[in-house]
Amino acid sequence: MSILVDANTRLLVQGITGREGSFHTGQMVEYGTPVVAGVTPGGAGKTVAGVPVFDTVAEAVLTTGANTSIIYVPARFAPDAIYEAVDAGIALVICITEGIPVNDMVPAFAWVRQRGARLIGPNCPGLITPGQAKVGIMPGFIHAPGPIGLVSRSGTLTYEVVDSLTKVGLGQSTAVGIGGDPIIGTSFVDVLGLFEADPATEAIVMIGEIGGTDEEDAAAFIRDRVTKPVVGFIAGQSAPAGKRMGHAGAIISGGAGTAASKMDALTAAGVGVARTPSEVPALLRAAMSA
Amino acid sequence: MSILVDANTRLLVQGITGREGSFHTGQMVEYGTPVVAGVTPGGAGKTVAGVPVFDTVAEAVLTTGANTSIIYVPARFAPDAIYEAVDAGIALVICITEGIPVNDMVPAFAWVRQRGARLIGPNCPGLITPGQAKVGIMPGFIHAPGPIGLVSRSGTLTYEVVDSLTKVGLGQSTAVGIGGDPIIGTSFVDVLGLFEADPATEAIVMIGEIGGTDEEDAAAFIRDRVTKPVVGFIAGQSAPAGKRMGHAGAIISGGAGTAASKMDALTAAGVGVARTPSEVPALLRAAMSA
Amino acid sequence: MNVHEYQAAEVLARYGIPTNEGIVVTDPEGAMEAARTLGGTVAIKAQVHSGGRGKAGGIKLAHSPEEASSAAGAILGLDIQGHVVSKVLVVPGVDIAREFYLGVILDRPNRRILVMASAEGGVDIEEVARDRPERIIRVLADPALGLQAYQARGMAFDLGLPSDKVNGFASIAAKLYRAYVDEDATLAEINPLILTGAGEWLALDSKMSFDDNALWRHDGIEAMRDPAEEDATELDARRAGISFVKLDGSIGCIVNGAGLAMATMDAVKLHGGDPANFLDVGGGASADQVAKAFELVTSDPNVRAILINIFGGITRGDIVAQGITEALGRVTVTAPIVVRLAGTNAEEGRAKLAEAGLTAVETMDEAAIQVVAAAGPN
Amino acid sequence: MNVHEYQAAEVLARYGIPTNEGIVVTDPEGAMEAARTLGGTVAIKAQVHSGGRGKAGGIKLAHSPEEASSAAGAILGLDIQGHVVSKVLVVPGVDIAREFYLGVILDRPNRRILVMASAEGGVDIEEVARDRPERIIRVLADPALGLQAYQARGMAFDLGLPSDKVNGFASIAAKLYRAYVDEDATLAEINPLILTGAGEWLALDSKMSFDDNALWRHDGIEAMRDPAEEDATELDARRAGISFVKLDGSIGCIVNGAGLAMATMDAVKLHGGDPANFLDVGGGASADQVAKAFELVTSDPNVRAILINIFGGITRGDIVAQGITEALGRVTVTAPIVVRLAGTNAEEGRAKLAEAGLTAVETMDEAAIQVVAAAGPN
Repeated sequence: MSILVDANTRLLVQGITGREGSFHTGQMVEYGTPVVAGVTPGGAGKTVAGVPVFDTVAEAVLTTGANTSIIYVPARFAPDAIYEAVDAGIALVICITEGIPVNDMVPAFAWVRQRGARLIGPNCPGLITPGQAKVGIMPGFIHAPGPIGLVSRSGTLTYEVVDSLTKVGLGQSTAVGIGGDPIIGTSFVDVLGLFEADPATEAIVMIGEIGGTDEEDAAAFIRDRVTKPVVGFIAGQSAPAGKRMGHAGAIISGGAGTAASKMDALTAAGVGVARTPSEVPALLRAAMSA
Repeated sequence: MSILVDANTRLLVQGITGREGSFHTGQMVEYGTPVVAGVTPGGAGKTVAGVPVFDTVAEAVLTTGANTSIIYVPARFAPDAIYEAVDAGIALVICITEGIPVNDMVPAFAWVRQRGARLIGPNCPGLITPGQAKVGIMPGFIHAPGPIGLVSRSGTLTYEVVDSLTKVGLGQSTAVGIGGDPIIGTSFVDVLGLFEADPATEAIVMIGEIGGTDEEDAAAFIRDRVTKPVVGFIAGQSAPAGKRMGHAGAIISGGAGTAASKMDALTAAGVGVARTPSEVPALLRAAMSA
Repeated sequence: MNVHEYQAAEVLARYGIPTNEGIVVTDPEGAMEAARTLGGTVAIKAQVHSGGRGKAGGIKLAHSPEEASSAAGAILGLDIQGHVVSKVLVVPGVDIAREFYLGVILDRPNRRILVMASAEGGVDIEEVARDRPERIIRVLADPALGLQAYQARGMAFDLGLPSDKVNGFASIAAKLYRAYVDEDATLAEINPLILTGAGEWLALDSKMSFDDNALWRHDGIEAMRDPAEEDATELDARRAGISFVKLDGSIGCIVNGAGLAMATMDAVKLHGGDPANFLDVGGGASADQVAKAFELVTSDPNVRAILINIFGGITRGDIVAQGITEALGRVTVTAPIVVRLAGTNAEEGRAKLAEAGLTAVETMDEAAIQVVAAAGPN
Repeated sequence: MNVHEYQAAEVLARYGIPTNEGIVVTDPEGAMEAARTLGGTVAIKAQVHSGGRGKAGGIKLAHSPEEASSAAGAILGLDIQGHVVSKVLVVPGVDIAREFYLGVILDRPNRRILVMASAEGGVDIEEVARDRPERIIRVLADPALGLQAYQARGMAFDLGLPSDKVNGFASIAAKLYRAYVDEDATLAEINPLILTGAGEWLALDSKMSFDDNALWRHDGIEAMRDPAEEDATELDARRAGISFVKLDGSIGCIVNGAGLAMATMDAVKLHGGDPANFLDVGGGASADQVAKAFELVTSDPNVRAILINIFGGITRGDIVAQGITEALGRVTVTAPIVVRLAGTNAEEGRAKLAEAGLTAVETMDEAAIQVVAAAGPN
């Protein structure tokens, strides 16, 4: 078992003929992900890494039964790609694209939710169920199947943690990168709920960062609703206020969104909080054997 | 029994201090309708026909427990009044106002439906459950309690039919004027479904007119889902194409929306179709004793 | 409210849609001058608020300024479905490679705005809709978010357009939708939308109608109103708050309420007469309104008898009767009048009318039968 | 992207919000001239991208042109939270009866746009939010339909405004929301929004920030950029696709990925050092990017040691190592460098770096400890 993606995923790649789209399609196919279709308007008839390309998502879904979509199209066109995917009946949309204006995501988020679909991202590395489906841009080989559910707002920092877990023999059920933008489709709370319900997940790692209050919300959710052990790490403990740390969402503003506030909330919720990523495996072992 | 409004209605009047609003509030109160509040921005503290006035719907609902609203505000401000009512938790909104731009009603209709509320109108006379609640501008005294459910796109034509029914001893469970605009919140089909489910309604009269295809949809619904006897009348049998007959929605365009098409559809669905309003009571008696 | 083709094209051009810009003239000399200015072959197109211009001879090609003049001469003054041509549009001839239909309209059953396209452009779209509905591509816009880019693109693919024409079409569809919404149109249509031999998109014939209820927020639309195209009597009625539509029969109708007015016409017809008009006098039926209604009805020389049908609701029948008698004191009406008065205080009202020498009856059918008799055989 | 107060006011004025129009000057003479033009009492306000102008002495009243000149002289050149004042805004003095706060911002937890108002205007709204949250009225706009009129009106009533001031306030709230959305702002704030003694609404101090990701669709916003207010190094980095934020410490950091970059800074701090910067070199970590990163980091004279932390993912560690050595061939770096390389082909990469004489380690903590040692005690 796992969450969100697995061997039954039938993946569609939007923007498949672009530089990012075509490269990562190759990587995903190579990993063994069931990539069934790609979409690039005007690209019908082509193939990318053996994957057939269609003009529209509707056509791709009709022809291939795609049920999940990953979006690599440029920021200006990405919201339209989200609408197109959901309108064609795709239930899970992963948006890798970085740099989408926040005001475009406000109606898009509400619309996707209203339609009962799920969006992951934007500005995220995607997600992976090791050995079954890599739906994103993460290096597949650092992952291994196992009992740890991982959820993170970050990219390479996640790889760092995953790598350290795999090296000590703690494989992952699913690792989800929820993205670093101010508005993201799926929050920590959403993913924590899925991991809690997933029999294959025995313990959870959440990797947060400064900005917003999603980690505080997650802490409350963990306290009330999560029975499995959770270990957390918050990046940006040394970040100053008012400065955006790379991610559009990673900014301490109005005194809210500090690492200290998030670490305190998590600690209060019984989460083992690591000071550096290297502390995560040991805390996890301790929590799991407790 | 009855549908939509009854003695448990707690009515709020939006635009209560206006000419129409204040006059009809008086009429509704006199009829015995439970009018509990009125709203006019800036009117808080006043009373109209003994009904207290509030600045906002939210405040009125909070203070008086209003559950139904009737809107008499001018066309420019009516859509906002609809949003305000639904957002304050009002489940049934009756919009009397005529002349609302269609493009304002497109998002308003979708929004109300999405919120799970019901809109009746706009450009309608309202509805009445005789002896319990008159929520509209119809003359109350022509109605009498009884077993006939009546639904109509028209105003005075409805009174004409109601009057003829009452005179022969056929009282009404509820009489609903759904309105004459191209976009209305509640259609024939909606009301037919409610009458079918209402134990107090034994037979149904529907009064349509030219324009649109709501009567054809109603015919299909009656055929498939209505077991009670139905009698229909369609106004505009002699109307030419391309000319708007008073109501914004009463226009035959593109060959669609003719009275003949509607009458044929109703007849095919087993509905007794009257050629003039005066034929309605006899057809109804016949249908009820069949 | 309807506007002329050239006005619709001007609106669409403001939204960035490529239109075939021409010159509007009112006489053959103007057409000659315009053809000279434009050069080459031109089309001369009648500007009337009516369809069927082509079949009626309202559109002609001219290969020289002289031909343009004579073509304009032939078109100006034509009666096209009751509309007399007083203006023609002179536009450059165009090399048409393919013709499409593109339109935006309200979809009443779905309560959403519908965008329609067809590869069968340049023909009557209602005919295509009836006979070959599969040839029309339909897309509903989201009520709050509007037409999405992928929807417009999807239409282009469904039309079978080559890849390099997809974005051009999608852009025009998006702009047409935008124009429809922003200008409160009830119809925005390009037929045909063409691809020229050079592969350029061009709106060759544009049509727009606007929501009367939204004109208050569009000064620019109201300014396009052509009084010559409006029925003066209907306009006059509208100003007085009366809905009036002229018809061909001999029995004038004055009724309170639109639905009842239609039903009254139907009853007249059912009993062998022909209504001369639809007239909804509005709620109150005051002396002023009734007097105005008499004026409107009697201005039609075909009217041989008048039926007044009032259902007294909130307004009492005796008050209405008084209004009618007062109105008759102000307006001279020679045609016989039958009044049907029902509802609140109807009996008192009928008595009052009888005193004033008017035929006052209780039921609509009775009134219809009497007024048909009064009008005499057709 | 931030803009000055006077620029924010210009934007809001375009949306129909009444603002206190003034004159921007860069020297005392200009201020004197402006005061003369405006007449009467004026306020001289420092134009810097920074809060706390009042407390820092950046806002002064002047009752004569001479006073205006000396006030401007005192303000120009001030350092307010690291921003040196080079422009002042001279505005007419205003008779303030009541002060309000009105702001529009993204509500992240709700993923909607939030409109906030308070009868406690003119003070730090974050302080009000913390200490007296009940004094702030909050309304979420519908994601697709926007702020509705009844919502804006409701805020006015909740502020306790008299009836005759409700529509004025609601109209300003609607316009501020419109400006926020249409200009892709991340903040639109009027503080204070005042009622004058004469009962007129006036935006006395306006503040706007804009979404960097949406600047491409707003030429007008980009044109307001004040290079003097931007950190030249950060700007330079952004152009190269590098996220760079200057800090106060002595250890330069070069990392791939924003989250990892923050975690690296945290590790440096944990092990007793002080990061000199946040730097996300981006995905590829090519020789060009790394060379640029070296330039950025070494331009800071405080930097005494450099930590490169790369997690090789799709990009292989040996390729990254090659990029680093290549970059060092192009840029002269005198500070000691510690490289931490992990992930794909990290071992090969570390070997390559060791060959080039660089300290290459396997774990982040190890790297942090070594670089802190290399930088020496503070």
